[in-house]
Amino acid sequence: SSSPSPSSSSSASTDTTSSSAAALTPVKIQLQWAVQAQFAGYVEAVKQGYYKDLGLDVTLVPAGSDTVPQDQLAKGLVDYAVAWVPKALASREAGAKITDVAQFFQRSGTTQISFKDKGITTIAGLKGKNVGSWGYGNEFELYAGMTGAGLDPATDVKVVTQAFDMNGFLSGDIDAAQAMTYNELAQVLESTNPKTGKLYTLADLNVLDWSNLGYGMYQDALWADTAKLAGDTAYQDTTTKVVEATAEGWIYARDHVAQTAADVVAAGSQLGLSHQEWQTNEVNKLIWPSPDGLGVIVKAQWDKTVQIAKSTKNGSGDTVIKNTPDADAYTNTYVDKALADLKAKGLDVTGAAYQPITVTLNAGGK
Amino acid sequence: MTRRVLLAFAGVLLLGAVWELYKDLGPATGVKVGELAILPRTTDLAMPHLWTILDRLGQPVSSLPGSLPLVVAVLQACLVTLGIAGAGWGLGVVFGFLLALLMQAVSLAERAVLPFVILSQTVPVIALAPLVVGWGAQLPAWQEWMSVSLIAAYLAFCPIAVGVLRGLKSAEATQLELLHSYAAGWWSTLTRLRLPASVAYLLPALRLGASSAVVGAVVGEVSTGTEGGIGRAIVEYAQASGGDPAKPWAAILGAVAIGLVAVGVVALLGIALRRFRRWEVAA
Amino acid sequence: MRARIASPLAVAWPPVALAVVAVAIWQGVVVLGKVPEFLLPAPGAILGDLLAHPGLIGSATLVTGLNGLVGLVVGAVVAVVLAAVAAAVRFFDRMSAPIVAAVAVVPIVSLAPVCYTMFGAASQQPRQYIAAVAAFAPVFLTTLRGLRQVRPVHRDLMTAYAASGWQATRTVTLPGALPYLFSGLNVASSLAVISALVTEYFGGPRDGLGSLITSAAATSNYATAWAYVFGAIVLGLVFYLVTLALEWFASRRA
Amino acid sequence: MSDAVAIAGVTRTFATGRGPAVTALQDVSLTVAPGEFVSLIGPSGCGKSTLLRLIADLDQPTSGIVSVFGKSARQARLDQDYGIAFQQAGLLPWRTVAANVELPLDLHRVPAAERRARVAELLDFVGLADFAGSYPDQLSGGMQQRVAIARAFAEKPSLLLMDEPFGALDEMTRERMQTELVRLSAETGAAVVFVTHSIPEAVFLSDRVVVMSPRPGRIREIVPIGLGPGRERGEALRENPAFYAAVTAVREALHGDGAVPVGVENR
Amino acid sequence: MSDAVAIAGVTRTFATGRGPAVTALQDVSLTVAPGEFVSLIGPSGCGKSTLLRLIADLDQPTSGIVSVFGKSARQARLDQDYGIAFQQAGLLPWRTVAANVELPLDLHRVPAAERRARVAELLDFVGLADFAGSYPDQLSGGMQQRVAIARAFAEKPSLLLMDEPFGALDEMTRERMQTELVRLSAETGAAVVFVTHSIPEAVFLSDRVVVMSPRPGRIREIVPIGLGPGRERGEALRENPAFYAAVTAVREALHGDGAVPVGVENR
Ligand SMILES: Nc1ncnc2c1ncn2[C@@H]1O[C@H](COP(=O)(O)OP(=O)(O)OP(=O)(O)O)[C@@H](O)[C@H]1O
Ligand SMILES: Nc1ncnc2c1ncn2[C@@H]1O[C@H](COP(=O)(O)OP(=O)(O)OP(=O)(O)O)[C@@H](O)[C@H]1O
Ligand SMILES: [Mg+2]
Ligand SMILES: [Mg+2]
Repeated sequence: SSSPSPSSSSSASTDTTSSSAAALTPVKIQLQWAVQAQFAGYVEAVKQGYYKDLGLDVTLVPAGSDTVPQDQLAKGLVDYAVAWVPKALASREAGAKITDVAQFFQRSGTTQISFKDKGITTIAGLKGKNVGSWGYGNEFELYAGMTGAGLDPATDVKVVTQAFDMNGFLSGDIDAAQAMTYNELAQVLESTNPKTGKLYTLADLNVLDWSNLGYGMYQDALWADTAKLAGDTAYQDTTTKVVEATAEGWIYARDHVAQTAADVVAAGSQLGLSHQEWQTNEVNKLIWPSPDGLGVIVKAQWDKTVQIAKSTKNGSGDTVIKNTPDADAYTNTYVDKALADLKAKGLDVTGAAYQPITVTLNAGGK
Repeated sequence: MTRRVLLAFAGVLLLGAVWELYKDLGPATGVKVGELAILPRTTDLAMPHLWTILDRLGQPVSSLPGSLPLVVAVLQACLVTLGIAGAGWGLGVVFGFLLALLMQAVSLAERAVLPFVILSQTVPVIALAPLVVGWGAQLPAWQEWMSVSLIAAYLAFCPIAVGVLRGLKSAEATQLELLHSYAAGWWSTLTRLRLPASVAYLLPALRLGASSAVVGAVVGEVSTGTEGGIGRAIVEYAQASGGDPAKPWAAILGAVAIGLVAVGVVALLGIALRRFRRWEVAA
Repeated sequence: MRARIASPLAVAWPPVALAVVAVAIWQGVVVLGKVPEFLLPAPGAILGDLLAHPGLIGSATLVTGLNGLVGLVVGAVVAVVLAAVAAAVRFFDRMSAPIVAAVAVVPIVSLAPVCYTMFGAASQQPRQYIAAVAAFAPVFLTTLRGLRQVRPVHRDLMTAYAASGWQATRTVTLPGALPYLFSGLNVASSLAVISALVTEYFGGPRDGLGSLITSAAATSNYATAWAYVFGAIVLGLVFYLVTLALEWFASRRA
Repeated sequence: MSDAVAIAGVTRTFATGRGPAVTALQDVSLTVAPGEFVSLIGPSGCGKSTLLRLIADLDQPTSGIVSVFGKSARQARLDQDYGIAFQQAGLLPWRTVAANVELPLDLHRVPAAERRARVAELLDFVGLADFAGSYPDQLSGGMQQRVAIARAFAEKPSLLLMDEPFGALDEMTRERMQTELVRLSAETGAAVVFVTHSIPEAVFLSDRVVVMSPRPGRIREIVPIGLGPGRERGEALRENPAFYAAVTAVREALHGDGAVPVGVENR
Repeated sequence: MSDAVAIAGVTRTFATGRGPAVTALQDVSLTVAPGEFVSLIGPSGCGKSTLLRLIADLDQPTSGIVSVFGKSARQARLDQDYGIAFQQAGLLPWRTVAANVELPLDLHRVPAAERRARVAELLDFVGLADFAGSYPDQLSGGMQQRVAIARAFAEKPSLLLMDEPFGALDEMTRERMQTELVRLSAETGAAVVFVTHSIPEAVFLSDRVVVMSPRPGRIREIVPIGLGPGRERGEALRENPAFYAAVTAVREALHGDGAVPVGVENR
């Protein structure tokens, strides 16, 4: 991509001379959406020069609404892609040969939120309500949760599509809206309650948190090209470096929340500073602590994700995936090597002592 | 001419007055007849005050120090999208014209292809964007914006092909016979008769093509994630709409502005082709 | 003026033949080239999906189709009426010009979210309104152009009869503008369908083609996605045939 | 009773974009009494059609006044005081022959039954009863012109404006239509302003023939004919010496003092 | 040398959707020698325009053969062996008068300078030199018709097909054009097939007058005129007793045995 997007111009090569740039390995990483704190580890790895230090010239490729990151990877348009595990597994079944090489997000950030006056405190409380959902394959936890609670998603609730905004929820058309803790929840909390003239607060909301309710699935992971991992030693080497530098970026984000938010905004996010600060903090909560080590794929969690994906029906009435993924679906080889290097540098890769901060949101996220 | 501009201006003002009046007097929940929502809600979320939007345009885009006023950011994005849409329109015009010519020349082609020209527009961009982006990337020197232009061209060519075909077929039987009696060939008949006679159809076709190209560029940007244009801004601003309801309207105004510029260019073309519109009732 | 009345078979075979050839080539490329599904699904796979979920695809097609139809009818009727007024009343034409121009160019992706906020995110109505807005522009523009192409001798005739604006419109201007109107309707029919469909991405009940395409595509389930797209194409075809039939009917009666 | 048509000092110039303006009519004055039959004759481009259009309020004079039955031309048009047949047939191609003839009745809300009867009568009159269901493009040029004539008669107007209506007709049909026209105008008391290029036609039909000269269009001479009341005019008249005398008078007025070379009216 | 036009046993019927087919021409045979001037005359709707269109290959006979200069009508059209003027002027509204006249020259790649000269000459001939830059809608009906006539002459064709070209012209212009037409056709040796409703016009112009009868259109009689070679025909001829005799002969042929009532040709 040579479009003058902020993310590409923030690649490591911009401040190096052309001769030394030639020595760097160009790498394209496909994000799932526009640059935002959800991808703070990648942004900081660029900003702090972690990629460059390892000889990589990384370009972060933003996504559009119809971009399927794992397909971009499988088609060879990019070298790595960030994608939710269940969606990527479905793409694997459709023939995309990709492998999860680092599972940075250990917990799901998806919730179903409702205003207190709707009285939706349990999953069963969704019965008969207008339930918001984005589609785009982000709805599997909701469907799994409803099915688990004995509701038929097709008949017991009215599923309503949500857009990029939360206006349907704020206007009362959607009783329970899908919300990522790090994004849409903040969008609501940045909005003014017309009754009070002040911003909404968490006290106004009931939150069904799929992780806590036992339906959480693995989300943001870093995916690599399976075939190249098998035979291309240079690619294997690069993979380790990408994982290592990105992990270091995530560690930076954990320890410098305010600075990370500012860096993300500077990297071109259109959402405001307080919003990105909130997002950084919430994303940290999904990552830290990582008792098995940052980015390590934990088999129990993986298997649970696979099991939910195999039993949850998608919009067409088929299950998300039909078969258990093969052994190539994930590997800890690269993350293990990367963590070893990071530990050798004396970095804390488990975050056992991690404590989230408290972020105050401004109107409109400014 | 000045009267014309003044009236147009008055029309816009009137619309603004209706907006504010309704916002003031209309019920917050909108006007419903049974289940049918006839008139919109009047909440600040649904219908911000016009002056809120105007005021917002002057404020910086984001809280980042040194960020541009919203209106400047929107205008910059407009320029980017206008360029992309312009390229798409050009491509759509060329392709639409060629297709129309083929359909006019070979009646079998018309019968076989025309339905698909129309049907092509019912294939959503979401199904095509991955193909366009994927195949485009195989080409050397392919740039991201070209994918978006291609999508814009895809939306633009249909009304152009349909309109031009109708126009080419609109020449009168007596005039066609005259050219026939001169043993004029296909090309001569085209340039001397069919094209001049088609102008009345051509202009709305080009105009529809222009607005379709703008829509296509915006949709393409949203779909493929191309940054810098107004399409991306629409998505980004919408995310802030809960707390900043005026912001998405800025992007909408921007999109409309691009469309108006595009249509304006076609209108200039219409003035240049005045000679071929002698039958037109002055309006 | 009067179209030759061709038999349905004669009308149908060329496009059908073209479709068959195109689909055969598509299938051949996918099978022989061993193209994986996430790149391009084979027509066979799409057909398989269609056969696997006929009910789901059928009902989604109906929902989207109904929205498109309501939009097309509302949009076209409003467009024809306003075009008639604009052609007759210069004052109205001038005042409405910038607004009509704006409506004609505003992209649905920008309007749809706003429309859901204004009219309710859990109902079908915003989809119908957006489809109407999309159908409005081509019908309005082409009809207005057609209304302005009155032959001078016909205009004189109406003046001589002291025909009212509406009478002149009904007897001379509208019939003369019919070919223009139909060229607009042709374009509007597919625009109404696609707009109703795309608007589903931004809100409303999860029951139409658009809502379902997104999930399928996001999980690389392109055969399913294209099965829904096929539903959209069928809708477009039905709409197209209806406008053709209308045109045929109108020009036969005319 | 006021004049059917009163034209006073009328001038009409056309701006032509580039070049000098064309003066189609200059200072033309003319009155037509109720029930009177007046023909306009003159070289091509002398302003006959323009004058007729001014009376019909399809065009407005640059200066001067046109009044019809004592009202403004505009008011007369709104009151539907005249019927008109143009130089071009001007049929609506999407209407059948019958529907084209029916048009003015339709517009003025004549009841359907009455409409049908009148259309049948009119089509009989122009000899096109067999073609009621045909479309204009299925007719010959002369047949189209006859449809337009029938249409002009549809409402039995008290003033008829006709611009070369018989130009495309063969001699027999033409003579028959002439006889019918004279009879009809006499019976209904309608005044007629009739544009023609045929001197015998003008003489046969008219009470007075207005001879015009071109660029700028002016009235050169008005020739009174006086061949007796319309209802008595018949085929025999065409053989009458008085008829020949009148033809000669008009021809001389038209060709003027002989100083105007043939065909040079356009220079 | 082969005939300019040879029509053998030509029939043309039109299907009309509903109702019976209309037989516009039935079993018509006619030859026109090179340089010969033939007029077609007959009641409105008898098939004159249809016959002309068949010669011009703008329409094809249902049965029978049309050949032009020994070739098929189609080949003759492709070889541009004829010039044509239609019953309606058929000008292109977006072209100026000059550009309309220039059209055939333009299409056949005549060099620009030659084109300009020829157009000027032709506009002079029809008396419209002053209107070269005007658009058709700025002309009177007769002026439009004259533009179409000039256009038909543009390429000095060896066969001229003319459908009531002088119908909208005033008498003087008409007579002048007639004289010019006879002179031109005699000078260039062009054959002419000329449709008209005017018996004197047909007689003045023609070597032979073809009288047709309607529905189905047939040739009723062919009247040879024999008023001498074209180049010698002048205004004086119109006063000649031979002229009157020929007029009477055609009139009688046209009105037939007298059994056909006036105006009933359409039933
Ligand atoms: N396209 C057509 N469809 C049906 N009928 C037609 C068509 N063209 C001509 N006719 C019929 O053929 C007959 C002859 O028509 P044509 O135009 O040749 O007459 P004409 O002799 O030129 O008459 P006029 O002197 O009025 O111009 C008429 O009865 C007409 O209705
Ligand atoms: N709209 C117009 N614009 C410019 N000039 C015009 C217009 N209408 C008429 N004229 C000019 O006015 C003059 C008179 O035209 P008009 O049509 O009245 O002639 P006419 O007497 O009816 O001739 P004809 O016998 O050929 O029909 C002509 O020179 C013509 O060029
Ligand atoms: Mg005239
Ligand atoms: Mg004819």
